[in-house]
Amino acid sequence: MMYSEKVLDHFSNPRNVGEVENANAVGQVGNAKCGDIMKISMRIEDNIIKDVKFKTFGCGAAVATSSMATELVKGKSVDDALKLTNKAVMEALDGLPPVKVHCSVLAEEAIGAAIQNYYDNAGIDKKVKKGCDGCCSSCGGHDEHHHE
Amino acid sequence: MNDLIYFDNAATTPLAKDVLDKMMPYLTDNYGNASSIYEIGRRSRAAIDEARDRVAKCLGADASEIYFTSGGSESDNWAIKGLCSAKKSKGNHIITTAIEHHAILHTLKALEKEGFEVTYLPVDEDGLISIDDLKNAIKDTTILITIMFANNEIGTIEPIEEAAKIAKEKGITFHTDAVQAIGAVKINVHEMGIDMLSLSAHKFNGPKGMGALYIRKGLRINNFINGGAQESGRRAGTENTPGIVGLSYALEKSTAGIDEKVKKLTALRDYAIEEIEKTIPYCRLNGHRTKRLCGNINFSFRFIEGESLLLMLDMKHIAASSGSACTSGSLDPSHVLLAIGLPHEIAHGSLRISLGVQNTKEEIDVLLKELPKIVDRLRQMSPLYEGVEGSN
Amino acid sequence: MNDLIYFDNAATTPLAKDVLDKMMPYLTDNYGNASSIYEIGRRSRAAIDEARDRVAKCLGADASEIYFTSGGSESDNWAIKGLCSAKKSKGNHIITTAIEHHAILHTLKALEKEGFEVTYLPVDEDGLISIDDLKNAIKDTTILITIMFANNEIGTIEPIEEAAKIAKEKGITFHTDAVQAIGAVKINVHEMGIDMLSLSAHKFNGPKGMGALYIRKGLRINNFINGGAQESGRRAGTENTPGIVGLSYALEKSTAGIDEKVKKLTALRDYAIEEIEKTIPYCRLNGHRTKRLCGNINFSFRFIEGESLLLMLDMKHIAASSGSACTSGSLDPSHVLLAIGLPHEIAHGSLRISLGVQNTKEEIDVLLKELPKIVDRLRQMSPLYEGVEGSN
Ligand SMILES: Cc1ncc(COP(=O)(O)O)c(C=O)c1O
Ligand SMILES: Cc1ncc(COP(=O)(O)O)c(C=O)c1O
Ligand code: FES
Ligand code: FES
Repeated sequence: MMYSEKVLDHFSNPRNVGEVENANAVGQVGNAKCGDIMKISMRIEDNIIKDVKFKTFGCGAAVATSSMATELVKGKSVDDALKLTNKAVMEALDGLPPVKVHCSVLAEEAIGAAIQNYYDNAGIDKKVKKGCDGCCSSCGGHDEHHHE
Repeated sequence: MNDLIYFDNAATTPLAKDVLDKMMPYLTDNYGNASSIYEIGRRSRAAIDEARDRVAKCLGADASEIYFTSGGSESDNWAIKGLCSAKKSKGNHIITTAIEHHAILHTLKALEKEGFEVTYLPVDEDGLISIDDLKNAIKDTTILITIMFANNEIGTIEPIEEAAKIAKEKGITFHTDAVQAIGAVKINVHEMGIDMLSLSAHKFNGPKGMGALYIRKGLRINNFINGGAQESGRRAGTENTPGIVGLSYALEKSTAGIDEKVKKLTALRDYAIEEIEKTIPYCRLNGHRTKRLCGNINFSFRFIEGESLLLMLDMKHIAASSGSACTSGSLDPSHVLLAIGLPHEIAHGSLRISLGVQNTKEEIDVLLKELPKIVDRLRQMSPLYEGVEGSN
Repeated sequence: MNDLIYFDNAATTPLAKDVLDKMMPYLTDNYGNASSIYEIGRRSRAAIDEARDRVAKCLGADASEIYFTSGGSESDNWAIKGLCSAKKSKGNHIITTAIEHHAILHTLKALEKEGFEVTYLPVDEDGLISIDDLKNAIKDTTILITIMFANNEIGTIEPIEEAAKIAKEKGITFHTDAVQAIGAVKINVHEMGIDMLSLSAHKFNGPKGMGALYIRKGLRINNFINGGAQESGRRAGTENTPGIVGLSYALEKSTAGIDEKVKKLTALRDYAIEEIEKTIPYCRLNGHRTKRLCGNINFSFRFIEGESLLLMLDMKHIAASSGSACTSGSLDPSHVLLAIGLPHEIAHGSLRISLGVQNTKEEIDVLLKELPKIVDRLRQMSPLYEGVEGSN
């Protein structure tokens, strides 16, 4: 298993670690049983993601995808952020080993979960549809991914 | 490279310089096929004969009981499949432990598909089997008991002599995977009543791709690799003369130096364990505190994940491994850590430091300086750590 | 040593100096376990990935179709046992030839005991199978056809492409033992429609104890050595990184240099054959005269016995081998020579000269000078020679 230089860079110097103060969008996905938990917090103003931070319990790829995903959505509109796919995160990291694909799915899901939380808080009646379609077939699949 | 601190000697060890020197003639001028009749062939034959004597002496066996293989995995596969297919008319039951290496477990899984029945003895929280459990597991149909000498992840040393004795009383063949124990525990196969023993050269500063299987005289097991008449007709394939020579010298060296090594590594190990327990909160030593390989240190650190820990250590030029099976490309936590009762999320956050003869106290001190910082950094990043005492 | 004339390149070859140089870093500093996550582990992983690409390119395969093993014998055992156990619900019939290497024949004998049925195709006096025989041997229950690419004793090259085509038409898996053909015959597994192919590194100036099995993408065979997740989970055991690297460079070298080698060795071979036929009466060239390995010369000399011949050559520092199975510790004459129709007493008196890239015309000339004298000397000692024309 080999990580790209980009993955190692985002792992060793993760961007946006921590928690956004006065967050109005918080999402956590995964569970400790399958080895990954990702928590994303955001401050959304005027439909723009003003700030975003993450906390992750997971492998090198999980940390790197969290870091990259937060970079990619920071300053974007909510709608653009929802268009972020795990593939885009992987590409931005110059790829991931096959068994680590699901870590990028988790990042996509965590963003989605945070935005759902924002909709719910703001009383917006929208459902975010995000997540795994059994894409990587290495992590036990859907059922393991528990959305909060 | 020079400043690398290598703490993964349970995964593999550097080939000893003097062992390589002994191999060099057979990697260059003495390339003859050991089965050939002419001079350079006879020279290889003589080297292999001597190597077999050397290995036998180190294990307390006869030379005719030593068979060279391509490694620990082949030895394990051969011992188990060879015995079971030879004895299947006598019974179909095998006893093993829940914490064996995959070379044993996956081999047994394959046999289960063919109709063999396997009992996996549980272990206690320290990773020890119970002799009573073993006794109770024996049936009329039991043909093989295979118990590892020492565990590769948590270092626990099993009561092999007692287990072998029980097997002998019941007339059941006893095999042990001693891949991790060689050079760390004194082993005499005849005195201990062991029927088959697997070893792998690269675990004791010998060459990769070389192993051996000891098969007690008179024990009939089926061949695994069929073909030419090498290894008394029991293991085919042109002999890897340099590998065989290398294995034999590495084994000689590691058994001759065992007292010194055990003394040195036990001291280093216990120093490291004590310091880690003192400086890092929410940690758990995995494996038995004293019945443990002299070179093995295995900790779980709560709230963090093993792979991240390894990568951060790597950035400090410290090579270690995770207790988890991450290395095998699998996302499941280690079956060994689950077997000693760790919950999944803790099993994910384990670190194995395995010492070798070449390690020093200075290297341990570097680890003791870096590890607490890294664990803390990862905990600060972990959503699981929030709200725990000492967290921000 | 320097004056040794080594003519037994079909038994084994010297490890090429530049191949050993490529292996050295992995025998010294780069000892990391390829499954480990840290730097020296990743370096081994990268070396293995590159080696796999290199091997795949030489064979016309994809990298994902190449699996490293401990040698030709393991590759043969794995291919056959793995395929047969995976397909046994589809049928139990296997087709092979009477002249396969023991790694194939003894493996099939073991399967026969388990209820598989094997057809051994006969060969003609040159050692060639007949494609019609092959067609006629196919049954509804045939699951595997395994035919060696070139014979190790008499050098005959079989019609592999045609045989593979027939197998494909019938939907039967086709395996070839190409241990002797590598570096002497151009092979492209995809173009030739080969499903599995075995090779062994020490036959083409690579390291001993290293082989590979090509398994066509999509072909499912059972694992042979169960355990860790190495080799995409299909062949367990800590990777022999130096061996893998060595195999790959040796293969690259021997396939890149194939035209030159074939040209050179064919000329040497035909020169030697012609001279021997001219100077030694009562001799017979074994194997096909043109469909034969460029490095293979195999003669039977009537009235004499092979081992004596080899010992006398050895005294002249010429290393060669007998066509007979003396090397395997058995006294039976070679099954290959019997299969081409030689009577027992002639089959006993055979000599195999197998040339390698390093051999020269000067060396052949030494042989051509010594051989007639030795043959004559042995004949003068032979009771069978009495009364034969030219005898004293
Ligand atoms: C045709 C053939 N197949 C298989 C083998 C076995 O290869 P190895 O001895 O390297 O296992 C050999 C050589 O011994 C051979 O010549
Ligand atoms: C306990 C144990 N058994 C078997 C093996 C397999 O040995 P190898 O990888 O050399 O085939 C190992 C190491 O990988 C081990 O630690
Ligand atoms: S978080 Fe465990 S594999 Fe990525
Ligand atoms: S993310 Fe892997 S199957 Fe869902």
